Amino acid sequence: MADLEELYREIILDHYRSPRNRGELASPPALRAEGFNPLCGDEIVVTLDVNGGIVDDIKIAGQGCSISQSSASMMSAAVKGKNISEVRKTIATFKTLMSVHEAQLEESDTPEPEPIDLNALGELAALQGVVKFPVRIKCATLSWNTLAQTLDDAGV
Amino acid sequence: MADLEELYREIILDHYRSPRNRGELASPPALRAEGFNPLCGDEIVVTLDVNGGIVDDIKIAGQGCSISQSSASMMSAAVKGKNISEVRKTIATFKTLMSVHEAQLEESDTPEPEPIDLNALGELAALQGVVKFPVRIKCATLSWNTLAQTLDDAGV
Amino acid sequence: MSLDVATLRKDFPLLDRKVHDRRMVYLDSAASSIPPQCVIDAMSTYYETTHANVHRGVYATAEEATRLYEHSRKVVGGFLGAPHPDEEIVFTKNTTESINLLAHSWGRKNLTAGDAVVVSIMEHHANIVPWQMLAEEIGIELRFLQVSDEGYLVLDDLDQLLEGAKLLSITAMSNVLGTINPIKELAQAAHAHGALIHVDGAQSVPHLPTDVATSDIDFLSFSGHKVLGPTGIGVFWGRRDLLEAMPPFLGGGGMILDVRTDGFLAANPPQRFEAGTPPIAEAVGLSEAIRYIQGIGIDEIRTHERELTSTALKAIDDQFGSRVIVHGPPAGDLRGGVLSLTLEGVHAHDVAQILDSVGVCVRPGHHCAKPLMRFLGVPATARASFGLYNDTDDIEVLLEGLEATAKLFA
Amino acid sequence: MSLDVATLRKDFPLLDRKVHDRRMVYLDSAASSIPPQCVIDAMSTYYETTHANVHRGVYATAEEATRLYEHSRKVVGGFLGAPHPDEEIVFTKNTTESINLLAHSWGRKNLTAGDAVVVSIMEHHANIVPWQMLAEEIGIELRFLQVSDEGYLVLDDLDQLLEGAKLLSITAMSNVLGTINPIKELAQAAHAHGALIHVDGAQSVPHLPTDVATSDIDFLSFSGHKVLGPTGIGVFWGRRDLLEAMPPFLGGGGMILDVRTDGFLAANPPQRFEAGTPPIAEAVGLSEAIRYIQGIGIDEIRTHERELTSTALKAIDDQFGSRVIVHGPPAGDLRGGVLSLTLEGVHAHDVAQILDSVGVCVRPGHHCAKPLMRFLGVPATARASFGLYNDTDDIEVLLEGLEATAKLFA
Ligand SMILES: Cc1ncc(COP(=O)(O)O)c(C=O)c1O
Ligand SMILES: Cc1ncc(COP(=O)(O)O)c(C=O)c1O
Repeated sequence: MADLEELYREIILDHYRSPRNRGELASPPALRAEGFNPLCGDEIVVTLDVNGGIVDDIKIAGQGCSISQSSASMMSAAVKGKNISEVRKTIATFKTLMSVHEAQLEESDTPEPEPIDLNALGELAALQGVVKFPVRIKCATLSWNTLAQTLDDAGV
Repeated sequence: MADLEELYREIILDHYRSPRNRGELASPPALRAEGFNPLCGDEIVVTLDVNGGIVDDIKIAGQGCSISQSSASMMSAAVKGKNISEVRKTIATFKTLMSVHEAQLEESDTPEPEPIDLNALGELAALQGVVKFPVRIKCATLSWNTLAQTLDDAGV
Repeated sequence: MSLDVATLRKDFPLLDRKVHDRRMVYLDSAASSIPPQCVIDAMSTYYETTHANVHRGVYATAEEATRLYEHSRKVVGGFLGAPHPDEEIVFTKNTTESINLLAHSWGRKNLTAGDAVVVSIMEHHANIVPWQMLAEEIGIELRFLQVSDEGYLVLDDLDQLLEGAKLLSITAMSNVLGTINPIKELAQAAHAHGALIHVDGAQSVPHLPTDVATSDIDFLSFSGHKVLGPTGIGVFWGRRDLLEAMPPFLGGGGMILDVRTDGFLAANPPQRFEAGTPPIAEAVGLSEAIRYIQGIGIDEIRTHERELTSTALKAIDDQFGSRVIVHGPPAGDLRGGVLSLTLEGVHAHDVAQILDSVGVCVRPGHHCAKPLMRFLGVPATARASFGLYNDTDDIEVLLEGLEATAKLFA
Repeated sequence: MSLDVATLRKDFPLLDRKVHDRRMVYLDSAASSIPPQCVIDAMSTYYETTHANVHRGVYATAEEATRLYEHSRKVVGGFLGAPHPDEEIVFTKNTTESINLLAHSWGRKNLTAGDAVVVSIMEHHANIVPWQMLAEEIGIELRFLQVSDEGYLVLDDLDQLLEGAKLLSITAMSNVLGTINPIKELAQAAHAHGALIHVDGAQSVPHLPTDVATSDIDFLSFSGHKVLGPTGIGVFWGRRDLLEAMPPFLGGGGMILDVRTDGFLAANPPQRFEAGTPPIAEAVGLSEAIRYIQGIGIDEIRTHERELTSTALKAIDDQFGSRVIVHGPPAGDLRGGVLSLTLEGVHAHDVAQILDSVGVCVRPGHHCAKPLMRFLGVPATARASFGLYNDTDDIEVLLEGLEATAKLFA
């Protein structure tokens, strides 16, 4: 049960119960992308306003489990007001957090990745319990992949 | 090895080495049918002259293993000169001889078939060793099925 | 309970397993069943004492392997009430391949643009996608029977949908709702409209008596791994005259009479539909599984699972009331042991995760039935499903887990 | 001999078997191999401790089963030298299904009437019939490479046959002649003509080193049951970019991203090609088999079987001279351990029957290669084929049996 408590930390449940930045921005002008987890049917819609290289506003819509929803909510809080390169960096850090353990679980020979600065992740660090539940990693990364997609599509 | 000697009785090898009634009759007028064992590639061609309800002549062509070849040879000897109803009866008796044991081998619940008069089969009785080798039963019956086919096709 | 589950459980080694220091409570038989030791041993013994490729071999083990493999047709055919097992039982790799076989072989031969095939919105993707592929390829029309709010097939427009249809392909039991469909009546209706009927028996064959002859159906498919048997094998049954008229599906060794450089001649059924080395050990395992089920009795299994289902439905309702929705019909004759749950305010994934922490195995998701999920208006459900090895103590742990879930998310 | 066969044999329980009071001498590995105990145990253990349906499950055993299944792709991919195992290794039911997958999916998408596919007359039916079915259906042209009297592919007209061809589909090793074909050169020639190359690896993968990357091929198929693994599983490998461009083959659960009543969206490879519950236990068994082979070393196996083949060819020639014909090339680099025998005046069926009586398992028949049999001018051969567990004592018993056969039919 220890693991389960790590998965469902209070802060995660809080974001699930009271998701931040919920909704959709008018698009256009907002950038928009949809993410989809075919295995469990989770769907996420990320819309964001980028002005002068800064994420002025971001909203999250869609449906999913507590992990995918809270991850999306935390993500929205983490990137709002940041500039694109900071956002990209946060995405990369978060994905490393999730993939480290994926690699370890498979006992693969891939070299140890760079250590992550958990402090830099702030609240997001609460999601590290997810990596003990490999099936749920896709839940946690869905919104992040969708955000990355949005940026890629827009070429920013 | 006892079983093997039952399979390869001297008389069977004799028919294999010196097949009786080998060849093909001109058809028409002769009745003709081809038989085919897809599992081992055996092929048999049966041609026969039927006059006034009597099998006046019969010839066997094709290729196959010792069992299929000797069975065909013995069959030709057994039916030559007989009338159709005797031929039909011999076919039925021979097929019973082969199928009895097929049923027994599968321990099925089918009722015991009529006992066969082995004496009535003459030389053919030598083939009863085949039934201990279920895979070879199809070899032994190939020519008989082909003969039955010929009669059926001709409606005699 | 009508079965002595405590004794039966000793036959299932996997049920001894502990997860997270708890007894494993397996409630996912609708996804795959647990094989009894005798099935596992039958396959091991086969590999240890007999294995050889079937057909064509004359040596002792090849002959034995062939006999075991062919005998499996009789065992399976006997279980289904098939009139001619030797010619009618086709071994495939799973239900999905069986339905694809039907769509490719029978479908391409008998269907042309505009012909209709009727399915229902409660079908598993295995009984939807192959027909959609045919729709794309040759332009058949795919029609859907609807589902009522209680989870029953809506039969009001059955005659209308069957008008001019060539095939009704329908599940005998829903893998999401547990609904048991009236196959005999559906067969009658299909035949009355000159259509054939294929039954997806993936969920019904393991849990309900099947008799293809008295229910007067034309084709049936099911999977070994849901009927206490191994993975890697499925069954396709077809009426002999229909199979005889069907062209081959996959091409290769074993399904031919002759091959020349300019063409081939197909063998008779069932070989015609079994290209390549078949699932031999799996057929041995499957027939052992069926013998095991027959030893207990499919009627007894149905009675047991029916009782369990009633007990579970009542207990969930008593304890959770409107906080838990169980989709599908009420307990009774028309409901199998499949409970798709929605817990208020909690996603199915989270339900399943927390149930796992108390050892309970349920499956969250769309259960390969997305059209039905859209109709139900939920993205996913947490599905608990019973097998003959389940008992009321399993239901208790399920309830404990649901309570813990509700509390965590309160 | 380069392998310590006496020790290795202890790993293969079936080799302990007596038939007709004699030690069983298994010389039919070209039809199916014998699985070592570790493979049998891996599957039993899987069923006893882990079994659950893969994907979608969040509970402990479902997650473990999924991980085992997906990990098998890495093991298989590693063995083949596949650059992207997770995306390129598709599990099928056997080689035959793999080739049918290629014909249906790649074939229907990329071939139209008049397009040519090149095979050879030494192909197994599995690599002929699927193309003949396409020829019937969409009018492709099937061209055949010929075979020389020594059993080699005739390459003189290769360029001519490849002219305008879209695919060369060829066995890496003949299951009748033992001929090892020059895959790398064939791949070069195919690519030079803008054609792709599919390799039937059913006989080569178990006995010769395979490296799809360095031999620069596009597709490869093989079967679990010939590579010390279980029945019920095959492998289809394709280059990632090619797989990504291929439409689905069978439709159903697991191969979709979404299903609506009006259509479906296919998943990415390899899932796109794996409809329905896959052969999970079989994948566990197959990866264990591959690990076992890697433990011994495929190069060592090849060396051992090469030596055995030389020894056998020489011994047969010494003892029987012209009374026995062994079809195919002489011992050496271009010959695998498959000996198709014709004994003067004796049908292959009889040879195999009498060999059985001394415990020797060989296969009589056309070996699913009728076009080749027609070329050889024989209705059937008796085929003895080696595996890593064979040794010179097996050859001695083979010779004893052949002598007995010759005597009986003298
Ligand atoms: C060269 C070759 N290709 C294809 C096959 C077919 O393999 P399977 O029967 O496992 O599909 C075989 C074996 O029978 C073979 O030897
Ligand atoms: C009703 C129904 N049909 C078809 C299938 C597909 O079975 P398989 O995955 O064994 O092909 C399933 C199970 O997943 C099912 O429940």
